[in-house]
Amino acid sequence: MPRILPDVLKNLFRKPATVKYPKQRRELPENFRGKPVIDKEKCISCGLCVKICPDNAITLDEKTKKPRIWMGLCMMCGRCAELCPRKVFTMSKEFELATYDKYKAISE
Amino acid sequence: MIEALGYVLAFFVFPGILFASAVGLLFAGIDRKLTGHMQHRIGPPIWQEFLDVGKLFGKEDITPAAANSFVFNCAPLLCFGAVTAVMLLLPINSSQPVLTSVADLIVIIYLLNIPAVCMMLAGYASGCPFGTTGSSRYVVQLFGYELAFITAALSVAAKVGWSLSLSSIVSYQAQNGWMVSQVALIPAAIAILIAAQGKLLRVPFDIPEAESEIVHGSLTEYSGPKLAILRIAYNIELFVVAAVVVNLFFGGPVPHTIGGVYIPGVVSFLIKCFGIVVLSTVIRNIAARLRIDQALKFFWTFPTLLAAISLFLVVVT
Amino acid sequence: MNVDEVARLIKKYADDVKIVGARHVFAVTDKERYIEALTALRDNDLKHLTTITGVDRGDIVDVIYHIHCGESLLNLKLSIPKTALEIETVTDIFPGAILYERELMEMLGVQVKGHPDPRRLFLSDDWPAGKFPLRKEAKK
Amino acid sequence: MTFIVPIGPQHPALEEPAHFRIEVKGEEIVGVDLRLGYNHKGIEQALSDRSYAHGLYLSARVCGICNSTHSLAFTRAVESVAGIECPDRARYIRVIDAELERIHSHLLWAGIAAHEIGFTTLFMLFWRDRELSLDMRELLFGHRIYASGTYLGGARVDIKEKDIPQLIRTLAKLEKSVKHYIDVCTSDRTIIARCSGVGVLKKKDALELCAVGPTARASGVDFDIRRDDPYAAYDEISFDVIVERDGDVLAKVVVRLREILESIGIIRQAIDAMPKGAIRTKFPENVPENEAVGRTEAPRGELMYYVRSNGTNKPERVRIRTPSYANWPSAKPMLVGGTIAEIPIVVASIDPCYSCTDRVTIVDAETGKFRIMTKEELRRLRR
Repeated sequence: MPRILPDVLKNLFRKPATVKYPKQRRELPENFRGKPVIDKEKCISCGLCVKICPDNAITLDEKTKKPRIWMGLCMMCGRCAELCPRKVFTMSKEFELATYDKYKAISE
Repeated sequence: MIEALGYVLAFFVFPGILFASAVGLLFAGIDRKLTGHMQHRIGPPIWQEFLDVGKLFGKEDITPAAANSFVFNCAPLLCFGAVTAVMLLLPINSSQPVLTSVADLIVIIYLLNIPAVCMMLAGYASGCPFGTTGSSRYVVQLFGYELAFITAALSVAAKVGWSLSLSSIVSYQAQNGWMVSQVALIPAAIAILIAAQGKLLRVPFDIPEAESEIVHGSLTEYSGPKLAILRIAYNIELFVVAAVVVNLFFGGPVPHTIGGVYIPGVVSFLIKCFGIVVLSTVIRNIAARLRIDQALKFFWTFPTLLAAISLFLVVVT
Repeated sequence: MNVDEVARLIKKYADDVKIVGARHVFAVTDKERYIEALTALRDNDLKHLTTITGVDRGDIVDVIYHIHCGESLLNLKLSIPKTALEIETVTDIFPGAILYERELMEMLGVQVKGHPDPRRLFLSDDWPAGKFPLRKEAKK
Repeated sequence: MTFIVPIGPQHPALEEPAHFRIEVKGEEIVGVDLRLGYNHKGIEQALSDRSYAHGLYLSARVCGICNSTHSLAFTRAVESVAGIECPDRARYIRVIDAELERIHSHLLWAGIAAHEIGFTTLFMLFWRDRELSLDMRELLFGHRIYASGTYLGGARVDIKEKDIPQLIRTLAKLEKSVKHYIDVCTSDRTIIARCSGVGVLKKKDALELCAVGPTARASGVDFDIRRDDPYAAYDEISFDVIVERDGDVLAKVVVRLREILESIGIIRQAIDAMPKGAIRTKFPENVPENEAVGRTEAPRGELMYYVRSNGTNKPERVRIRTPSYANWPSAKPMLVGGTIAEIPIVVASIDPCYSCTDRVTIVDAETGKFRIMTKEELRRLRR
């Protein structure tokens, strides 16, 4: 009698382990590293984030000198959020970043 | 004229294409949903098979350059035609099938082999190495389960006094209870269930379509409408093989009155077929896929022996 | 074998033996003595050659044999001038070195004499013959 | 008469591209030739262009599955080059990070092996339980796969007290189901029919060809870096090395599943014995001229980083030898003698990680003309 049989029959009556993803979502833990979000007021344009980003994904805007993140390059390592002296960057919970246009994938 | 119209109607609507494909696709959908829940996941909706087939019909029809196009295009149609033809020979709503002939059990067994032959032809004709490997494995497996299947069917025919017509088998069972209830035929019932698992290419024996080794076996090059026809043919075959097993062993379309409620023959027949499909789904979910040589060794030892025993018992007593 | 035994064993074949941390031994040997060193190691049934590293230092190429010895790791360094870049194969002593020597050959251009199967391993077939990616001049 | 059956580079059984030229006489395999390098990323050359801090993130991305051990090995090598000691609490966090990764990596492999032999239910159940360990990594370190718990000179994130009860509950659930799977795998007739006696690697071959990790331990080679060259906090944690004798695919399944139970035990000990205190020390910008080797026990075997520094903040040379690279020569004795039908399951039994193997340097070369893509071109292309 295969040992997996009771497993299989029990599963029939248990609530499935999967959720219907787009409709129901799992809640994410609080230090989850999603897309970095920038709070422009706090920024003092010191340019440290440009140097520490491993992927060179952060560039300063020409005019306003505020950081802008190329989401095509960002690997969400959370280094900018850690080392920014003014805590301008915070890692949000957003991870659905699919887009048609690579140049629109920018986190302002 | 009216009779001819009756036949055409019977072929296209009731036990024919429409009814068979609807029930077949529904059974396959329930089978996928059950497999999903058995694997502790939600699984697709029950009508998923209808959606899949519908989508495939919309796709572009491609014939690979290396393929031998005539055989490649005809194989699905032949397969589909053979399987629906079997529907007419099966007693569905009463012990009288649409087309009766003296030895329709033999005709059914042959018609059930045509889809297998078509799959082999399709594999060889598709010109892709996966196709040829899949077909050669299918030939080996065909010889494996066919022996058990025929011996089990013969043992039932022997029980009914060597009459090979299904209607006589069904009417015999109407009088003195299901074939399975007789001890001599229980090994044959087990044997035919295992052989059906092999015939339907379900997991312990789905070697010709092993997706981790040869993509989709002989159906690798098929896409679009041709694949849709093959999928419908496979689903009808699922229903037909279950129907044959029910007719041979589980009493066929016999109306019952349980608790005062009158259940017409067709409904009880469909419930019994559904039972067989569920049993095959359970077997599908508790076993790994065997190698082709192991499968052949298994087929020729275990189920064939059981069928031979019950044939011997029936002939002796 | 713990660190001190390995150091004592290798002293005969190598000079400048130093123990780093609790379990790593670094030793420098030269072209004549490294085959006997490796055979002596294998005779003390140290069979596991972790890998062979190639480092390009301008005019010298360092070939380092990392051998796992029970509780410690021996790194045997061998400096070869770029003018005469060939060494003996060690596949007869450590059969596991087949792939590492092929990589050494295609990445640094070190000729390994007597290698059973000197084909390319990682580089694509249309890679120009004379160019070695890990060489210093590849960077300029 | 033998003829060559080419398997790959694109093949349903291989997760990543590798090319096997299998010499076959009838159904039986006679010779095996291997062609790698389809997944080339040139990481070693790239590592010597990056500073140590950025190199850490790149070293984590060598392999898609075992990234904590890669960054741990790189950190261990760089810390011994720079002569830095990481605080005690960080050592325990590193152990938890590495063991959680071993659990999810082994369960991932077990699922793929079950899929190779056609047991879809077991495949789904394995991957359902893998989610438990992935949720724990997400809870503790912020990301399911790239947890990157290690940092040069300590740990990146501290394990909070309030997450510990949930971690212990999940470990208990995981332990119960893995014990059940060990019974299933050793008793189910169809699994035994497909796995026992298949792809046997004898102990002599394993020793000679320097096989590493579960592949070697399944053939009786008692070799585990966590005990032979202890790093992080493994010297203060008691665990035993799982060794099987008969070296076939079934032994490899059992070794990996029992190692998951060991890992659960290790994590429990690490949680209890974790001291309070700082989790990071300052890491100097420039590292003096030195060379060192950092080794860890990746889920697939012994992983080695050799780092040579030259006084600047960039390493002069980094050599990565990944476990799958060491296991490739032992694929030959396993395959020879078997039949074609066994190739997928035997190749999968080494648990090969091709992107680990192809990390050596190669820069874009036009045919005939040797041209190096400057960083500017690369950056413009990327944007």
